[in-house]
Amino acid sequence: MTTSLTLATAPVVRRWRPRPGAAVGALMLGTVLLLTAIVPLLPGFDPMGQDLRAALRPPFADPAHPLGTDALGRDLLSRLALASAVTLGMTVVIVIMNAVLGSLIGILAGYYGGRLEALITLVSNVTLAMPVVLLLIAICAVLRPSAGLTILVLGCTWWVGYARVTRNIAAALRRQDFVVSPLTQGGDSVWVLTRHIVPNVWPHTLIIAATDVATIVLITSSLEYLGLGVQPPVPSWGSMIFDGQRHLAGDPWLALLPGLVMLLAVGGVQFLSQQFTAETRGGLLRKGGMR
Amino acid sequence: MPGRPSPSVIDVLLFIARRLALAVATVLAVVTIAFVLGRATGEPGALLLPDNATQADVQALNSSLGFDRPLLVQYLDTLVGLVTGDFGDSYRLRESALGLVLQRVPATIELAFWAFLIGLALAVVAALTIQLTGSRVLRAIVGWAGAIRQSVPDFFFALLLVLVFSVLLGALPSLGRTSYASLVLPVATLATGQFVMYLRLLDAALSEQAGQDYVRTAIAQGQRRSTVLFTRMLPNAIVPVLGMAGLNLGGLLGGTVVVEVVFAWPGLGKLLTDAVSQRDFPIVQAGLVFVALAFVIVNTAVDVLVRRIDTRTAAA
Amino acid sequence: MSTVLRIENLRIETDGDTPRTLVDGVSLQVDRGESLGVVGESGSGKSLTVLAALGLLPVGTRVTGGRIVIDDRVLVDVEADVWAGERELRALRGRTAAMVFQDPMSSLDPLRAVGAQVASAVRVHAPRLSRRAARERAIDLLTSVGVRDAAERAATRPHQWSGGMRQRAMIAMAIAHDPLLLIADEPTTALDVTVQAQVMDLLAEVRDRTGSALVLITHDLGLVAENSDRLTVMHHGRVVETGATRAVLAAPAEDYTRRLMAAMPAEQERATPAVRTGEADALVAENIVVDYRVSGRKTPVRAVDGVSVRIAAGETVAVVGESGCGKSSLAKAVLGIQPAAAGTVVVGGVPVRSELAARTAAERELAQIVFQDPYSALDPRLTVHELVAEPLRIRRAYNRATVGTLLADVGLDESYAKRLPGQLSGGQRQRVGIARALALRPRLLVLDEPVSALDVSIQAQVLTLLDTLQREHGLGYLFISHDLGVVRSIADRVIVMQHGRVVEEAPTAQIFSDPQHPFTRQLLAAVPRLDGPRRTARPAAA
Amino acid sequence: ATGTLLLSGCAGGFDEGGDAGSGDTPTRIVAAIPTDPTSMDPIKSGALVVLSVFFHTFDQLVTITADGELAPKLATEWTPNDDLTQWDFTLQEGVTASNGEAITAEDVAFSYQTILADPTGENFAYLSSVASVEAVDDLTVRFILKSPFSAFPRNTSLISIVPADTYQEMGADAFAQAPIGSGPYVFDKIQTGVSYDLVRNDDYWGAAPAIESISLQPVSSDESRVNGVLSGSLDVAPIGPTQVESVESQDSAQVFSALSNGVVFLGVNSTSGVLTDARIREAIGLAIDKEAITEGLLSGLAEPASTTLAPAVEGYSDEVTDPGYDPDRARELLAEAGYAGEPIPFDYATDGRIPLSADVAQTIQASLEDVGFTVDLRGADQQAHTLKVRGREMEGIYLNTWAPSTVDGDLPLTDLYEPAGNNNYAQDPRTAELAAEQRGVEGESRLDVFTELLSYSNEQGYYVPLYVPMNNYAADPDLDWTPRADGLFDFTQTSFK
Ligand SMILES: Nc1ncnc2c1ncn2[C@@H]1O[C@H](COP(=O)(O)OP(=O)(O)OP(=O)(O)O)[C@@H](O)[C@H]1O
Ligand SMILES: Nc1ncnc2c1ncn2[C@@H]1O[C@H](COP(=O)(O)OP(=O)(O)OP(=O)(O)O)[C@@H](O)[C@H]1O
Ligand SMILES: [Mg+2]
Ligand SMILES: [Mg+2]
Repeated sequence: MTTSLTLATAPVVRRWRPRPGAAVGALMLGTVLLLTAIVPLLPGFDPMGQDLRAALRPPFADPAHPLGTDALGRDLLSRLALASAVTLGMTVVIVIMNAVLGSLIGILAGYYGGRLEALITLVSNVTLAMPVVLLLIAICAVLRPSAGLTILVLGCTWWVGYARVTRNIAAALRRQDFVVSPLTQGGDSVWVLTRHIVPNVWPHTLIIAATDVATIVLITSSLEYLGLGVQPPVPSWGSMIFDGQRHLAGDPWLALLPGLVMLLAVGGVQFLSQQFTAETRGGLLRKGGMR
Repeated sequence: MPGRPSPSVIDVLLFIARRLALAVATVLAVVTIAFVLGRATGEPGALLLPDNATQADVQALNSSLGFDRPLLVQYLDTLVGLVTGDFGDSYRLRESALGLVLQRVPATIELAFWAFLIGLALAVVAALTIQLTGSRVLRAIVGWAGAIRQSVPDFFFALLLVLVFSVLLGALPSLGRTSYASLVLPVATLATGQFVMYLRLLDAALSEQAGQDYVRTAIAQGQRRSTVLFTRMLPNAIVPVLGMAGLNLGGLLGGTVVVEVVFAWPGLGKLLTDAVSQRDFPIVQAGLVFVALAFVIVNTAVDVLVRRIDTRTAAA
Repeated sequence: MSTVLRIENLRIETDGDTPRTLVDGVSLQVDRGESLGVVGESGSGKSLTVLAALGLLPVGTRVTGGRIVIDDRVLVDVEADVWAGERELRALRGRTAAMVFQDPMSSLDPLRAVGAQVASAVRVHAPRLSRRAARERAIDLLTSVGVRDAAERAATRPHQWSGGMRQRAMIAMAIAHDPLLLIADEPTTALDVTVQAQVMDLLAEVRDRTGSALVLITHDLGLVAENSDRLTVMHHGRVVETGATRAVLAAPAEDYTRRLMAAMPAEQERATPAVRTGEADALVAENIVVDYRVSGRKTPVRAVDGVSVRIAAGETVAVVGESGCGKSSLAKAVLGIQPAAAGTVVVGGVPVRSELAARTAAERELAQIVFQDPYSALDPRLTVHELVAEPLRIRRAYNRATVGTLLADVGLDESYAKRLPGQLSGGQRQRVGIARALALRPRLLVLDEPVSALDVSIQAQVLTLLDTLQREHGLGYLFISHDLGVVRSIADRVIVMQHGRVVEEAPTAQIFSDPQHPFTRQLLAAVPRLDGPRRTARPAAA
Repeated sequence: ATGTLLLSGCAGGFDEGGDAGSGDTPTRIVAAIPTDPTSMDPIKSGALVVLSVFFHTFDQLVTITADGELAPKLATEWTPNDDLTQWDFTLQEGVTASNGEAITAEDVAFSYQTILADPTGENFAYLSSVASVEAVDDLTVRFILKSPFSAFPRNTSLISIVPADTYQEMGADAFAQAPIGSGPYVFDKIQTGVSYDLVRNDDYWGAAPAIESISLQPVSSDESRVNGVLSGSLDVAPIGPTQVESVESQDSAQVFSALSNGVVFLGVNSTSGVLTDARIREAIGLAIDKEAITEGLLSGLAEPASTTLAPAVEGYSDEVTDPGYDPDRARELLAEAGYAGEPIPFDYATDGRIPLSADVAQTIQASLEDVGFTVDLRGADQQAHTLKVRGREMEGIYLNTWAPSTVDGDLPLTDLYEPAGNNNYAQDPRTAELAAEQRGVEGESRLDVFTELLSYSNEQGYYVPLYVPMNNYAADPDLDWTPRADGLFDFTQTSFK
């Protein structure tokens, strides 16, 4: 992933209609969640235990290590499960932080407008103009790189997309009569914000968040490529792929397995989220025959 | 209802003034953040001297680089440098930092520009084809391919491209910026990512336009669907996409690091990340100012373009 | 005499495994030079029927039965399995049959100059015409539909055009190729009566020139009376009655038609006023000025320019005037939503500040508003119960029973309490809005076009309700409307506004019987009536 | 040069690079270097990677061969006085720089004097022993040292000689853009951070090398270097140990491996916390199975080390031993010392100098925890790690490496055992004394001092030597080349088959 922004225009919340894509998406994501949930309960679960003499076992060769072992002889299945938990956990935290922060900023900017909005525009411009990777490298140079730091930095710098979308919605809502009307009835801004703006904004936030999951997973793994993020010996998808890359020629599964798990999870979330954003395709511009 | 006057000279001047103020504020903020982070990361002397240099040598070097001055003086110095465009010499490379940054700029712009252009162009073609044919199969295929591409990190995707096209087929160079052929793989890595993103945005925007009444009006006049699509819907749909593209291209200019590392592409991203970790502050400052300026300029250009396409926003 | 459009036994269903029938067995016919009016309640299938004729059905619906013939070309014959292709339809659309759609705001491409859009409509069926010639033709067309300075205005974009002007542009496009058939789907609902009259005059004049047939869809019976030769009444996707317009309206044969007619506001003032003397005036607004700051302009736009209004308790004062004359702005100033730049507001005897934010909660409760648009006035996520409860909750006076009573007051029983606004009809939403406004027992109720979105039968229900409530609670009403028939039947006094100023103010009876100001007269003259003058194209039978 | 570069860059222009792919034996070599070189001014620049350029384009007084031996280069012979404080170097006759300027003792003296004049220069530290330099006559240079130093000539192998008049005329900045030296190659084109292109100097005074042109290109990623060689974009590139096997199995490349001049070791801060207890320090050494690391993790591409000097380095002695791997003994020692699980910080650099450093660190962590240590693993990037080491901020143990480019034990020992040494956390006066003593003696007696010092260090557990890594390279299968112990490139003896 590049660190460039992936922003979506405000998607339209649509009624859930089961589509094949949704089923596939749920299946893909479900597989990964199941892996995360079940494997730690299995008897052989040991993501940290090293055995250099049993290093680089291929998958299915050794019943003790169903998916083989890595360069330090650690059980790959266990590590995959732990990595999934770690990465997904981090991602979810980061996404939630950004979604909350971004929506809050966007809502306030959209609702109040004026000076506040100008300030927020400046802050988001600076955030966008300051490459996250650089920021993280600089901060890691001072503090030690850790999952927490990555969460903190990414969690505070990836909100611009949310802010922009929610700002537009909030600005549009502000002019809606149903937002004005509680004011005429004696309610204050807090009332309007909490009862009308936030509840009408958050479904949109949710949809961006769903697409953002993919982006954040990719960014955190890219950061791990640069040595920033979850620290060994705790695995993550990014670091597993990165470590596995070195063995791509001889032991390709080391990179491909975490790659596959990541594909399942990220692709699954994407398919699922597409279900929300899928349009009534074609609209008025459909094939023009009578039939 | 009286027609709104088209933007007056005052409007345009105001717009320019506001933009300039925003640009200056952005650059200033970025430089300040960079300065603070820079001083927090520590003094570079120890990184510049060989292992057997003593602490005294390191101290001497640090003070000759000006680190013994009060922070405020150093900061003001940075600001003066910003105004005069003189960011000083790189500590490591002992050349003008700005010169080094500018040396790398073409490579980065080239990469970002092609990736952006090809990604966007392909997305436009694909989105238009989907709309025109109304083919669900096509949309599904493109959607799946996009989801899969987006599930693979750039560094891994780049590596797979290298393995297939350079190592296996020997068709394309795997690294460096030596010939037009060497552009292909890095651009392909970035452009595919861009493509997926723009396709999503465009497809959503076009689908939304397709539901607009003016489309029905045009069809009811007997216009060809393709005409309606190209001349009516596309300009309408591209406006929001352009806004996103501006943000994105700005980001792309500072953020192609991973690809630059994999392809040993002599771009700004690698120079900057190296400079940050090596505490080569003059390069960091010069580079960040460039990135921030590029971001502001690109986005201003996009805004102007959008205002030209959509005069409704001009008055707002 | 040749038939231009013939629809026989048309059936339209939704796609999908369990198709719903939307239009069933509809037959109608228009001859050359003739004008056919189509009326019926909202959702009865009027639009779908005519859209089907040009192959423009929205996604998710399709023709499943019947025949459509335009100018002797069979476009659809389900039994014979004849389906016109895209190419054939394209040749027909805009040349043989053209449409004017309801909403002139969204029916034009927002990004292209209006002239260019007209020119491209010209060039569709005259590809050999040079661009320049097409442009000139476009300007001619715009001039011919009454756009002044067409050459200059052609270069501007739709947002710089007023609604009436846009509708003219739509008509200019529709008549670019002198079509045999013009279909106008509610061409004037968004326009005020004077503009509506202009548009209808224009359509008549065009038909006079080209001899085309017209299908006019509307819910305004006066409008069809003045503008159609024959009338088709639709109900629940079926045609219930067809015949010569005057004959049908004079002696409706079907029950539904009769009900429609009965719901039309009576052309007389209300019998007994509900004004209560001795109570504080509901509203005393003096010299209200409302300014809007517009970027790029030094001086603000003055929407309301020194208007004074007095409303006694239990009195209804109507504000009428053309679109954009400042009616809503006045209402917002009274409420404080758009603070007045000058002037004083006293509500129920209490002087209040001009900004809403500066008013105390108690002051805010004195005046309530029912918004113009029932669709944006209700939070789509809240149930009816919650919506009505909200003002009470704000005041910490929530009580289940109170909400129930309020709903009952506006004629909504318990079964509606759990519904969301999306599950209500327009009239029901409007009633929820009224219940909300009444919850705080205000002295003044501002009603901004409360019935313009409703069809006549529902409109009648709402008006009756308002009358009842006024008599019970002694409310003062500030009633904004452009429907003079409604105004006549409900208002005690009428204020006529033009360009932000009051041009005439008088008791209702006097306004209607003896209008003083020329503008008032112009307004009154433009109101379509069942017995109004016939606007004919060439006499059809001749 | 910058101006034209920019122009061509903006126009999207490229230089057609690439290998001579025709049937003849190629005479151009493209080599990857792992990091960006610094300035091309040899007076100012002293970072190791730049030496790969300077060895080709400049002359040094002496040179160190691929196997670590001292050999004449610009100097034909050198002699110390009795107490090793004065060294006279005799220069080769008739040497000229590529612009025709004669290289004499004056130029040598100028080069050294310029370096000595700037204590903030990168090269200054290599000459910390020098008091003064002078040209005795045209072909003789005399170095006066501050104290006796037997291995001094090796240090001169790092200092490149510039033509004094040219350097002064051009000024340092301009010289860095278009450097002129007397080496077997001359600069063709410098693109900072992108490529450093050299062509053969046909007027070179010495034996003409076979390779006509050399391009050194920084490529920071391991994978990219391997793929560069496999795909033909590169002719030779350093690679990581895990890649060796897969490259070996390919026809399109060959592997060169050579034991390096460096040792990877654990630094121990013996002055803080539980590590002040020598028993606990000893337990650390006993807990680590070096064999497992070298054979398992590093695929045999390293040798277990028992001292902080690599075998290739002058001063190495196989008499120095370490206690070996004995986890049980380690546990006993911990129990004896009453270690109660106090966490020991363990710092390492996630990238950079030590290949697979993260894996190595994790293995060590596992081994230590296996015997009962509590280890707090802390990664940082190489630069932050270096700053911490040099700032004496390491609190527990840390992973580090020392590879003397002089291939002599003096440099590392100064750093590891003398008071000013960056890695010297113990500040033991005895080690400082011994480290100074070896400078004043030569030959066998010098070796004895080394042995004593290193054995003492092992006993005290100041450092835990881990292993001597190999330098591994992927290369064009036709390349005839010998890798150097110090990991630098020297293609003067190289050719294609
Ligand atoms: N795309 C669609 N899919 C499914 N049902 C539709 C669609 N469009 C319209 N309908 C339904 O078809 C019926 C007829 O709609 P139509 O638009 O013809 O009504 P109408 O008579 O024109 O009403 P109005 O006066 O409100 O415009 C309505 O019940 C409507 O809900
Ligand atoms: N927010 C605003 N900013 C600038 N001008 C405005 C704004 N709102 C209204 N106006 C202008 O003020 C004038 C009066 O508008 P207002 O909405 O009061 O008209 P109205 O009489 O309610 O019209 P309608 O019948 O169309 O609702 C119009 O010219 C309008 O363009
Ligand atoms: Mg309709
Ligand atoms: Mg209004």
